[in-house]
Amino acid sequence: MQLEEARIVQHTEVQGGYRLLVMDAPGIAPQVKPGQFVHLKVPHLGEALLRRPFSIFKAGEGRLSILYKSIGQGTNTMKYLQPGESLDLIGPLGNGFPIPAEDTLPALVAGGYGMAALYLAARTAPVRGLAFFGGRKSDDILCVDEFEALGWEVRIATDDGTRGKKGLVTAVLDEWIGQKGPAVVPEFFACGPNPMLKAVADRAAAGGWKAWVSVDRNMCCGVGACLTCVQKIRTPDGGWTWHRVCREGPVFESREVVWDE
Amino acid sequence: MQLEEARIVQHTEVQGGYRLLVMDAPGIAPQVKPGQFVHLKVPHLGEALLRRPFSIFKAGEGRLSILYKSIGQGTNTMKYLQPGESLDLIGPLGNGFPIPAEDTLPALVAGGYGMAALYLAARTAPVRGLAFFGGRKSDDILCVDEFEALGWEVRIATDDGTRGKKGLVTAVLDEWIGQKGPAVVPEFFACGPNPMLKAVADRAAAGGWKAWVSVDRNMCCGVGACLTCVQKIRTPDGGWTWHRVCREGPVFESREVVWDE
Amino acid sequence: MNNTMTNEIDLSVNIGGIRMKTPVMVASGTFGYGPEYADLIDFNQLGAIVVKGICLEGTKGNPTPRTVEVTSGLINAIGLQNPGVEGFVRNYMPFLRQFDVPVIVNIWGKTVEEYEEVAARFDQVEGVAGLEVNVSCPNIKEGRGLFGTNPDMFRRVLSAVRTRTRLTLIPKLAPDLSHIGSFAKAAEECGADALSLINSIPAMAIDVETRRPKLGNVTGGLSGPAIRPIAVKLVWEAAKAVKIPMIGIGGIMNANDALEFMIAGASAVAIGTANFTDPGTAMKVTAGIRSYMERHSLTHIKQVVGTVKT
Amino acid sequence: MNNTMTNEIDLSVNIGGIRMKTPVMVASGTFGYGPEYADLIDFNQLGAIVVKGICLEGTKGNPTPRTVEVTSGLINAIGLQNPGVEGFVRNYMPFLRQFDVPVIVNIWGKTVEEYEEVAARFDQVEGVAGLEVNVSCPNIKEGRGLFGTNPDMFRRVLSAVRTRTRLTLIPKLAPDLSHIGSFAKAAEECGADALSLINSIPAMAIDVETRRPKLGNVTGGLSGPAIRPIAVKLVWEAAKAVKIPMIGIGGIMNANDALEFMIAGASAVAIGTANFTDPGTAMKVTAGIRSYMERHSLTHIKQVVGTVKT
Ligand SMILES: Cc1cc2nc3c(=O)[nH]c(=O)nc-3n(C[C@H](O)[C@H](O)[C@H](O)COP(=O)(O)OP(=O)(O)OC[C@H]3O[C@@H](n4cnc5c(N)ncnc54)[C@H](O)[C@@H]3O)c2cc1C
Ligand SMILES: Cc1cc2nc3c(=O)[nH]c(=O)nc-3n(C[C@H](O)[C@H](O)[C@H](O)COP(=O)(O)OP(=O)(O)OC[C@H]3O[C@@H](n4cnc5c(N)ncnc54)[C@H](O)[C@@H]3O)c2cc1C
Ligand SMILES: Cc1cc2nc3c(=O)[nH]c(=O)nc-3n(C[C@H](O)[C@H](O)[C@H](O)COP(=O)(O)O)c2cc1C
Ligand SMILES: Cc1cc2nc3c(=O)[nH]c(=O)nc-3n(C[C@H](O)[C@H](O)[C@H](O)COP(=O)(O)O)c2cc1C
Ligand code: FES
Ligand code: FES
Repeated sequence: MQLEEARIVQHTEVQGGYRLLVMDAPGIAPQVKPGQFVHLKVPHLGEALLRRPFSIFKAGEGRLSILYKSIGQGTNTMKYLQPGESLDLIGPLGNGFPIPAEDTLPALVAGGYGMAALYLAARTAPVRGLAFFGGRKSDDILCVDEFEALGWEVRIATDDGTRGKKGLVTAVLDEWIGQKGPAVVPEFFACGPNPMLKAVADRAAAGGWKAWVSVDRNMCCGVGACLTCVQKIRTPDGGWTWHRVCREGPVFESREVVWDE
Repeated sequence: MQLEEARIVQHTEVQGGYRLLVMDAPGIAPQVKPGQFVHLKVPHLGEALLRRPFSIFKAGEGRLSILYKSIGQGTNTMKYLQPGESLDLIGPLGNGFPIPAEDTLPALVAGGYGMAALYLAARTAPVRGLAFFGGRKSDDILCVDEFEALGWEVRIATDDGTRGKKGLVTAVLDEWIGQKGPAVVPEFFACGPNPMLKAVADRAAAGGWKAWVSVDRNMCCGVGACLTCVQKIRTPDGGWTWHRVCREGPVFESREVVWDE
Repeated sequence: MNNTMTNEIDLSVNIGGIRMKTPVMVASGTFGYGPEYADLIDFNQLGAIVVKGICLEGTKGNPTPRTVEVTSGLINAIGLQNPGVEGFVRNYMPFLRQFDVPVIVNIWGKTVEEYEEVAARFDQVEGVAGLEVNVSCPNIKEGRGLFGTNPDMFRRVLSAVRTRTRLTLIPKLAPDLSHIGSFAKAAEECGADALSLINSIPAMAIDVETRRPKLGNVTGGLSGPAIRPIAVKLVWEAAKAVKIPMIGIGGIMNANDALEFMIAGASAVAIGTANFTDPGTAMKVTAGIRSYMERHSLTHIKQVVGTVKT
Repeated sequence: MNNTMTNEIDLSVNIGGIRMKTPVMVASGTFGYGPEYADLIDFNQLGAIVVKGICLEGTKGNPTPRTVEVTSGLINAIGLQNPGVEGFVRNYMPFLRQFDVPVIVNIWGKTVEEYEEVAARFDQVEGVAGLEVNVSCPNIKEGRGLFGTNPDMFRRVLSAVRTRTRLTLIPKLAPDLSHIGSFAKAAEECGADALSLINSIPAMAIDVETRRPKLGNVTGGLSGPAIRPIAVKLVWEAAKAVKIPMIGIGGIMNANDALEFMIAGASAVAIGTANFTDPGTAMKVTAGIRSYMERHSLTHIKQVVGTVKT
C-alpha cells in the first residue's frame, strides 16, 4: 500500500457512460492482487472531500486501469480528466480474491462494473470457467470479448433483455446450475450490487459450494482507520463482529457474511 | 438592473494576467452607464458562494465586456471560461460616473484595472482631456491606444519605471497640475485602489476642484440588500452615514467620502 | 377553499396564522427591505418576506469589513444596521404593501422594554403579518448572550413581547444551544405561534498574513451550505419538542435542501445566503418542491412535513 | 537545549507536559490506532498521535451507514466502536511504542466511574503520554448530553479522572456550548493540563427520496472545513478564559487553516477529516507553518500563538 501520484495515459469512453482510465503508477501496479482497489482523490471536486474507491481492472507494466461509471458528483467530475494530468491514489487496498481451489470450476458473477474487479481474477485463475454478466441493459455488459479471449465462457442477462437473456444474472446462473453435471463443483467469485451477492451466496449455500463476494460499501478513509465501511461477519461462537470492508475485505467468503443490511 | 444569462463570445488574454471577456448580453448592455458594474456568478466555483463584481469596460450592440485580472479563487477559475458558455450576470449595477461639467477639463486617473471603469466615461465625455494611468509595472498599463484613439492624452507612471515615469500615478498627475495654467479647471474621474482615490481627492480638495471616485469594496449581494459594502459618507450636519457602494456608489464625489478605513 | 382538485398540488401553508402560497420564504437580512430585489424577481411568488432586523431607534451597525466568504459559507457581522421602526415604516412599508405577500418584520432590542416597545409599535402597522423575534443575532452582545441562550431572559422577553402584540409571533432561536428542545418548548409556552431556526452560527476568520480578524467586528455568524446539516439536526430536535410550526433556515440552496428541512419537521423554509448567489433561488425551490411532490404523488405539502422515518 | 541557533526555526511545543516536535497532531477517530496509516506516512514527523476513543470493555458502535459526505464536510456516527482498554493495550500499544511520537489516548465512559476506571488503567500503561477525555461525542447519549454540556457533570467527571491519573489530562470540549469560556475555565479548575476543541458538531442529513436519515444512527457529528470558522471562534473564546494550552481542531486542511487556529490561541492543532483526503496533511501543514515563519522572520512557534490583533 502506498500513496502515488499517477499520470493519466489514456481516458476513453467504453460504452454507455462507462469509461476506462489508464494511469502510469509504477509504485502501485506491481503490487496488485486480483480484486484489490485504489482510493482515488478526484481533482477539482470543490466541496466534496472524500476519495472514491475503484476496483483495479488491469495492472501490469507499471500501469493501472480502472473502469468506472458516472453516477454522481465525483464520477461526473472524473469525466473531464485529461491524459497528462496527475491523480493522487492510495493503493493497492483490500485483501483481494483468493486463487480458486483445485478441482473446482471457477464461476465469475458480475453485476455492472463488477466485471472490473473480476478481470484480473479471470486472468490469473489456473482454470478457465464460466463468467455470468448481468446488467440493466446491453450498455452495462462490458468487455465480454476480453473475458472470452482469456478463455472464459460468458453468459449474459439484462433486465430489459437487450442483450442475452431477459432477467437477472441469477436466471442464467440458475440455468447453468440446473444443467451442469454433479461432478462439476463450482467456486463462485462475485462482484456487484449487494442483493446480487446475497443471491449468489444463497445458491452457494444451497449447493454446499464456496462463494467469494466482493462487498460494495461506502468508504471514507479506505485504509481501515475510520470504521465507516464495516460489515457484520460471523464469529465461531455464533455471534458476529464488524470487519472493515476496506481492510479485511472487500472479499469475504459468503458464509461468513451476515446479510442483514 | 436585471438577471441575465450572458453568452461568452470572446475570451482573450490582453497582457500580464489581464483578460478580456466579451459577452452577448442584449438585456443588460443597452442600459449601461459609464462606471457601472456587473455582478458575475463564476461557474464551477465549488465551495465559494458569492458573485464577483466587475466594472463594465465596454457596452454596445447587445454586448458587454469586462477586463479582469486573476488575483484569487474566482478570477483564477474564470480563466477557464470558454466562448459559448453562459454566465449568470446581474447588472447594470451602481450609479456610474456623471457627465463632466461644462467648462472643466476632464482628467481620468486609473490604477490597474481602474481604466476599465473609465473607458465608457472617456468615450461619452463631451470634451477630451487627459488620462493618467498608474500600475506596478508595464503589464498593468492597459489599452492606452484605445484611449488615445478616442482623443485622450495618456500619461503613465509605473512603480518600477518599466513604462512611463517611475513612481505613483500621482507623480505624473502632480507634474501636470504644476504645469497647467490656472484657467484649466480639472474635474477628476478616478478608479483604482482606495489609497490612490484618496490621493486624488486630496489634490482636488487642495485645488478646489471636483473629483469623482469609484470606490472598491468587497461585495456580497451587489444590489443593496446585505449592507456589506458600506462606505462612510458625510452628512450636511457634520456627521456621517453609511452609503452602500453597490447601490448609492460605487462613484462618490470625493468631498463626501470619509477616508478613515 | 373546497374547489381544489384532488390531483392538484397544494403548496399553501399556514404558519401560526399567516397564510402563505408556498412554504418558501426569504430570510431576514438577506433580502433587505424589499426594493433591492424588486427588479429581479416577482415578490408575489414568495411565501413571505422577512425584512432585516429592526430596533426602536435604528443603529449604524458594525465597522467594515462586514462579511467574509469562507469554505461553503459566509460569515457576516453587519451588526443589525437599520433605520428604526419609524424609518422602516415610513420608507419601506408603502412599497411592501403593494404586493400580495405576507411581510414579517424581524425585531430586536437591547432591553426587554425595547423589544416590547418595538412589538407594540408594529402591532399598529398595516401590512405587517408577523414578528420574527431575533434573540439570536451573533453580532450584538445583547442578541444572543443575553436573551438567546439564557433560559430565564429568553422567557421574559418572549412573554413581554407576547403581551404587546396580536401579530403572529415567531421567535428565532440561537443555533449554539446544546438543548434546543427546551428553548423551543419555552417559546411555545410563552405564546409563540411559530419558530424560526436557525440564525447564523458564531464564527471567526483570521487573515494569517496580517493576523487581523477578517471582520471589523472580530467575530460574526456563519451561514450558507456549511451549516445546513447542523440546522437540519436542530430543526429535527425542536420538532420533537413542540407542536407549533417551524421555519427551517440554514444553507438552503435548492429544493432538495429545503425538502430535507421539511421532512425533518419544518412547515416552511427561508432562503438566506443563497439569495446572494442567485436571487431567484426561492422560486426555483418552490418549483423543485412541486416537481418532487408530483414525482412522489403527493398533493399537499403537509404530506412532506415531519415525515422522516427514523 | 541551549544549542539552538537563533535563526533556526523551533516548532517544538509543550502541551501540558507532553513535548512535541511540531504542533501538528492527528485527531482522534481519524487515524485509527496507528497501523492503518503506517505504510503511508512517517509517524516520527507527527506532533502526537491521538487514537480513537477507548472505553473500559469496548463496544460495537453504531449501525451502518456510519458516515456521509456533505457540503465541505463529513457527518460521522461511528459510535465509538473500540476494542476496550485491554484489547487496545494488547493489540496496539506494542506497535505504537516503536515510534518516537507521543501517544495520547482518547477515553470515554458511560458513567463517572467508568471514566475513572479507564483513566486509572492507562495511568499504568507504558508509552501513553496523555489522556484526551472525550466528553463531547455527538454519537452516544452519554458523551455529550450528560457530561459535555451539563456544567455539574462536566466538573464531576473531570475531577474524578484527575484523581486517578498523573498523565497529561486533556478534556475535549463539546462545540455547541453558548458559553464555552465557562466550560474551559471549569476544566482548568478541575486540573486539566490542556484542552482539545472542537469535537464534531451535532448534525443530520436526510435522503429526501427515501425520507430516511442518511446515517444508521439518525444523527452524527459534522467535521471538515465547513466547521472551521465555528471552531476558530470557540478556540478564541476559550483562549480568553484559560491559561492552559489548547489544541485547535476543526476542518484544518492546510497550513493556513492551522495558523488561523494558532493565531487565535491554540498552541497545537490536530488534523482530522483531512487525513481521509490526504494522509500526508499533517506533514504538509508542518512544512507550511515552517515556511510561514521563515517568511515572517519568526523563530519560535510561540511567536504565533494567540497573536491575533483584535
Ligand atoms: C471496493 C469498491 C470498488 C469499487 N469499484 C468500482 C469500479 O470499479 N467501478 C465503478 O464505477 N465503481 C466502483 N465502485 C463504486 C464507486 O466507488 C462509486 O461509484 C463512487 O464512489 C461514486 O462516487 P460519486 O461521487 O460519483 O457518487 P456520489 O453518489 O455523489 O457520492 C457520494 C458519496 O457516496 C459514495 N458512494 C456512492 N456510491 C457508492 C458505491 N456504489 N460504493 C461506494 N461508495 C459509494 C462516494 O464515494 C461518496 O463518498 C467501487 C466501490 C467500492 C467500495
Ligand atoms: C465595483 C467594483 C468593480 C470592479 N471592477 C473590476 C474590474 O473591472 N476588473 C477587475 O479585475 N477587478 C475588478 N474588481 C475587483 C474584483 O471584484 C476582484 O478582483 C474579485 O472579486 C476577486 O475575486 P477572487 O475570487 O479572484 O479573489 P479572492 O481574493 O479569492 O476573493 C475572495 C472574496 O473577496 C472579494 N474580493 C477580493 N478582492 C476584491 C476587490 N478588489 N474588490 C472587491 N471584492 C474583492 C471577492 O469578491 C470574494 O468575495 C471590482 C470590484 C468592485 C467592487
Ligand atoms: C448578511 C446577513 C444578514 C443577516 N441579518 C439578519 C437579521 O437582521 N436578523 C436575523 O434574524 N437574521 C439575520 N441573518 C441570518 C439569516 O436570516 C439566516 O438565519 C442565516 O443566514 C442562516 O440561513 P442561510 O444559511 O440560508 O443564510 C442574516 C444573515 C446574513 C448572511
Ligand atoms: C470518523 C470520525 C471519527 C471520530 N472519532 C472520534 C473519537 O473517537 N473521539 C473523539 O474525541 N473525537 C472523534 N472524532 C472527532 C475528531 O477527532 C475531530 O474533533 C473532529 O472531526 C473535528 O476535526 P476535523 O474537522 O479536522 O475532522 C471523530 C471524527 C471523525 C470524522
Ligand atoms: S473506509 Fe475507513 S475503515 Fe474502511
Ligand atoms: S454588497 Fe450587499 S449592500 Fe452592497
